[in-house]
Amino acid sequence: MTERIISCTDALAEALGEEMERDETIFIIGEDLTAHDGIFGQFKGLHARFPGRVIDSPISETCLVGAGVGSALTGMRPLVDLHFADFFTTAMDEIANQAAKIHYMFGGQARIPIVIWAPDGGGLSAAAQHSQSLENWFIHTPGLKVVVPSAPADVKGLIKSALRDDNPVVFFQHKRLFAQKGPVPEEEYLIPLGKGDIKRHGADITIITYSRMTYFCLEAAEQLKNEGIEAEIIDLRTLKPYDFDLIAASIKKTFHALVVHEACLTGGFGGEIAARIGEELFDYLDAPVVRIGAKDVPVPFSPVLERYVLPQVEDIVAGAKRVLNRA
Amino acid sequence: MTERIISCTDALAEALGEEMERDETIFIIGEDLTAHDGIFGQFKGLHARFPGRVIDSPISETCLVGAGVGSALTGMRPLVDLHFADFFTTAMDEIANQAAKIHYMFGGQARIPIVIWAPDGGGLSAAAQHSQSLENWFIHTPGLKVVVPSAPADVKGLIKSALRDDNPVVFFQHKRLFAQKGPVPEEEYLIPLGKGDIKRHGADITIITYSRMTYFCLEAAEQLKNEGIEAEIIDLRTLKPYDFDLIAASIKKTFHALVVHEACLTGGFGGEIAARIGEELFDYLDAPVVRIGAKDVPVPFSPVLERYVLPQVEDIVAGAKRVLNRA
Amino acid sequence: MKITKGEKLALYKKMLTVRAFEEKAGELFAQNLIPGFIHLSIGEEASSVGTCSALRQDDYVASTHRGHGHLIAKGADPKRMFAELFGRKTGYCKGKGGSMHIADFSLGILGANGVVGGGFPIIIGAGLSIKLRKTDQVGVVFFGDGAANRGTFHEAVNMAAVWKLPVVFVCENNLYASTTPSAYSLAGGSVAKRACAYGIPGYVANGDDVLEVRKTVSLAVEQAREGKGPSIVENKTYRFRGHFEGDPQKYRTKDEIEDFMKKHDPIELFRAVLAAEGILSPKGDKETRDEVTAMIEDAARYGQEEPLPQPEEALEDLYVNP
Amino acid sequence: MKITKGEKLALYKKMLTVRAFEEKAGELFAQNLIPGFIHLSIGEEASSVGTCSALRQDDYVASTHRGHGHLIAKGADPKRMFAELFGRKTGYCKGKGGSMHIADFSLGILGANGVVGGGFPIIIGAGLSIKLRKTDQVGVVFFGDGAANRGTFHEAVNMAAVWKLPVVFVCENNLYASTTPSAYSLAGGSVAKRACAYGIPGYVANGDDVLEVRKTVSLAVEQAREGKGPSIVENKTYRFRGHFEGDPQKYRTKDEIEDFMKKHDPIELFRAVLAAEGILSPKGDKETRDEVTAMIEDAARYGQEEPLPQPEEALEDLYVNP
Ligand SMILES: Cc1ncc(C[n+]2csc(CCOP(=O)(O)OP(=O)(O)O)c2C)c(N)n1
Ligand SMILES: Cc1ncc(C[n+]2csc(CCOP(=O)(O)OP(=O)(O)O)c2C)c(N)n1
Ligand SMILES: [Mg+2]
Ligand SMILES: [Mg+2]
Repeated sequence: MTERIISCTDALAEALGEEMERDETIFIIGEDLTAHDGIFGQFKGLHARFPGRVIDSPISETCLVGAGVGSALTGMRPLVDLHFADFFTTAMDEIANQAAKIHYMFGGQARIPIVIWAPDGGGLSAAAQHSQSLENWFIHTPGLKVVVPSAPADVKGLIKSALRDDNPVVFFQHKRLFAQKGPVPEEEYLIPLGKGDIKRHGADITIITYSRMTYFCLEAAEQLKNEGIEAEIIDLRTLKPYDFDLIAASIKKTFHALVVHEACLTGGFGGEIAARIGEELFDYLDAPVVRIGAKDVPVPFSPVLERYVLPQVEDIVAGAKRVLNRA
Repeated sequence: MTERIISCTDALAEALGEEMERDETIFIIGEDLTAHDGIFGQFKGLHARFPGRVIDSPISETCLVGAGVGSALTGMRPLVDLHFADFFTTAMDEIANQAAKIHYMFGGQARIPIVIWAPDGGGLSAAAQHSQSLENWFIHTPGLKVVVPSAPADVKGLIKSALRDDNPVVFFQHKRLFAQKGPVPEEEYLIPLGKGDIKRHGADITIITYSRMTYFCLEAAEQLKNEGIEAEIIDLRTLKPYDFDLIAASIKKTFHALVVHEACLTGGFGGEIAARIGEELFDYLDAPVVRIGAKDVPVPFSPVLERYVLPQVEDIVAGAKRVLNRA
Repeated sequence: MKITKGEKLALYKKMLTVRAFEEKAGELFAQNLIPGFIHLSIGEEASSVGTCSALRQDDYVASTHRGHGHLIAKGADPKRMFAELFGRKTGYCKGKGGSMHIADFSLGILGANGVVGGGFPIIIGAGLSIKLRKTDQVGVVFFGDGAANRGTFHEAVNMAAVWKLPVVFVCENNLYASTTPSAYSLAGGSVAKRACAYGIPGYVANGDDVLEVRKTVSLAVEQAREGKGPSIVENKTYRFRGHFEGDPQKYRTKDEIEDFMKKHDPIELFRAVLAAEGILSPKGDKETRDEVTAMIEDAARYGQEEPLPQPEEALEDLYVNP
Repeated sequence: MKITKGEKLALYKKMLTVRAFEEKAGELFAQNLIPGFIHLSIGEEASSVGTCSALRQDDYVASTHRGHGHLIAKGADPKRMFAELFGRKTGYCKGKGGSMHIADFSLGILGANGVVGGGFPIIIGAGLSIKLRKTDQVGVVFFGDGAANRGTFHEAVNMAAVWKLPVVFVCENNLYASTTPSAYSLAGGSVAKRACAYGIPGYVANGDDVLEVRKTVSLAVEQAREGKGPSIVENKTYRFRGHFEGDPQKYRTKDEIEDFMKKHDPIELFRAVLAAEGILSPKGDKETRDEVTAMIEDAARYGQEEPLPQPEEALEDLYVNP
């Protein structure tokens, strides 16, 4: 495979270009897409290359998402750009009561091949209404799939699978990862939804994470290594369905587990993972599973406060040591 | 205390009447309230007794909830009736981005004493869009409080505390519990938010639950008793904040825990509880914590399907035995 | 849109079919044989039948909680509808949907909807899809006077106008949203008039006159089909039954209901027209009614006798190609 | 609403203050001294200042992401605003809010809002509260041409009309919503005209003329205060800066911007009026400008020098009386 080092933004645009070339029912719709190729430049060149298939919407997110659903029901494959994940709040009915339920509720008659794409996460001093990580709302809504890639290569392989999937997929990219670079094959490839990826091998503790926290965990692993601890880092990549087999196989080797996400702790997806580990791998655990998430407050504006609220590398290091009882 | 046997509906109306009498800034707003005293008769007599303070709204849930927030910010104490919990989807921005964040985001300047009240849950063949249990969305949103009473007496004591609280409170009553009767003191009393209640004492296993599942667990406990198992049943009553101390004290006695809720399993609040038990009470557990929730599909219409999807007494019995290894 | 005698009789029969279906459903519901809750459109048959008669089979319809009439008018099979109402495996949705969630995608019926105003965004998507696929289909969304106050109405009408979508917004103004009179909650007093905000046409039709509905909707549909953009049609009508079966209806008087039933029954009004035009004889009428009744009795029996799904089938249909 | 010379000069000074505040904020942002992102209203000062000059201190205002002007015009303290922009402990929100989330409840400022259209429901609540408390306050919600396409606009205007709330909807139509021209996305072409859908008045004002804005809003406010219900005011204006600081602005030409800056600068236009009326001499103008500049420099310095919050303070203010 020929690889280049490119950013998540470029990986996304490349994959979308390939898919739009391949399948002319795919189109992109959202606010402010054509003037600047999306507010993060994430759709670079697509408007020029596929005239009429990148569509600017009025500020009407409710209907925007619903229009995606309606177009998916009638033969198209929309990617809806939601601007910021925080604006999912304006379209939860269209996502949770319509997109997620239509296939089931109508007894399997309808397909809803829609990707709802949104930047999420904090770290940009964008404050409470532009910094959220809401993935667990969608994981907790049967009928949806949820994807949260961290590496540029994963972005490419996963967005293609998401676009080819006949089910509604919520696709989050962390805002702080758009500029993140990494090796990305030039060739066509798909990464199946639901498969995690071991981003670092290690025998002492399994760290289960996703999205931007993957990089934080990798940094933490380097620090832990200095103390003789080898962490295995699982980047789940897809959260619904998620790769519990990969988690189980790793824990059966390390006997220790730490779960890390940026979403606030209480009621978050970490609870699901930790609970299931506890339930299914109880006998393999040498220590309680520890969870790390943001503190249970809205994300504050001031950098000093925001840093304190969101999980940091040192929190992950401390968490791992807590699991391993070396604190 | 003088007690009568009354229904959850009557307990609610009684409490609201007392509070509206006491505090004239309280008002009730929602759709279809005045003609039939609320679609479940839950506001019996209030419209007649407090003219102008029970207000019918156009079908505009987004603005309805937002109007509640705006009125709370400017000196009133609204109770917003959302008709069905499923319609929270139309007002998530007002709840999660406004009500939950305003106090924090503005540095503590504003109070938002609002109660958002909604019937939730299944069991009425009301199908996918009228049967959901969405509590974990709100638990996972810092800034809200979440209340889910099961007993009529709890309804009365908790709605009063909710109305007197200066923070946004999401108050769910299970539709199948409106007619549920129980002893309710006539006198004034408050039940503090955040305190659970042991609805049955037992030494063998702690069953943590809430809302309608409390009754299912009580029934399951009777069956378990026949097999010599004494279950302790904790009705959390409030989910945010929730009474982990009560859970911990019980588990330190029983060494076994089962978590039961009606919401679908994956990503639900059960994960939070089980994860935290695993994390903080690891050494007290003789067996893995088991969770029981609805199967991960939308709630189907046909009674035979709905029954299969929602947790039943026999599932709870089986779950308890699984924990106790007697299956 | 010209109309033949045969077509008129077909409209009449369709209206009778809707009425018979719903009367039967109401009867079965009252006997506790149908689970959940149902909303009947009795009294509004001219709106559903007139509207759908202006559509082609490949046109799309997004329906509401009060959707039986829309479905039957668009061609849905009463047998499979009854099977669904009874929660049977051979129902339209395999028993997963029930009255508020029936769809037939093969007929362009994008589904009833339990969420008031939930159909607006869906029809915008259908309209967009038509435009992108460059077909000459049209999409119609049915909605009530109450639904016109939801934000989705506004977002959808604006989007349809901005993109000149082939969409028609058909309001069935039956004067009430559940217990709430539209006189109370509909500022401006008219749904059709709201078109003025978006620079698109808004038409009012006597929603008890099936031919007027058909004519008005046809106009709007033609405009849409020709690429001239969306419009609003408001069919003024009245529902004879409660909001849902079992509704105590304290929000209106018996007199009011009886008055409307006497003067505004769309079936009776159309029968009189057909009789006056010499198209329908008392005998022909009786024959048609008997035929419809028999068909609906048959459909109801079918629905009731079909097998229930197996419990485990509840786990199917979550995902396409799981 | 009569206006004295002194009041005119005060309006002029307020507009200068808004301008100076935002120019300074833009400068500090460009130097990477202010975190996050900021949206400036330079060019729209006549709208914010004219509108708020028609209000009493106890009236309510719900603002937007582009809110600095609204806040200053309603009386907010530039020092505490700068402290907030710098994320300091003594900022309006203790550093928790930033530019998009400044409020001063003691002045009736119910907050800027990071959600476009998020202010509509809030002002409805304020209006309802006024009505229930039986005071004669008024609520104003500022919103953009883009926000007029959100469902919350529709629900709010309808509710305000249904309940005859003392609310004024003040649109600042600056021709763009971020990169999107309102000519593209605003069906019907006019926000004020949308009032026709609800049977309430809609007024258009030259949003670059502070006196016309003040006069028009005053009319609407008076009507609201007298219990005659809500109305819409559309201030036609233009923003001179990008949507946010750093915006590449490929959606419009330099020429267009320069043309507007030359012909539509509300401060320059008002200065000319005041000069022509003999109220403002070049010397008086210079003195006022110097005074404002010094005050803003001072405020910016204050903001920058105030202490940061302690990290743990992030855990405070989650609940009232936790
Ligand atoms: C978003 C939403 N809000 C409220 C309801 C409850 N509800 C169901 S039907 C109805 C009244 C609808 O009135 P209208 O739109 O006029 O239609 P009609 O019932 O008169 O046909 C209400 C309030 C709902 N299903 N969805
Ligand atoms: C619900 C929502 N959608 C999208 C955005 C992103 N956004 C912020 S400002 C803006 C444009 C707003 O335009 P307009 O209402 O005209 O106000 P202006 O910026 O012109 O003052 C957009 C799309 C948002 N903050 N909230
Ligand atoms: Mg109606
Ligand atoms: Mg604008």
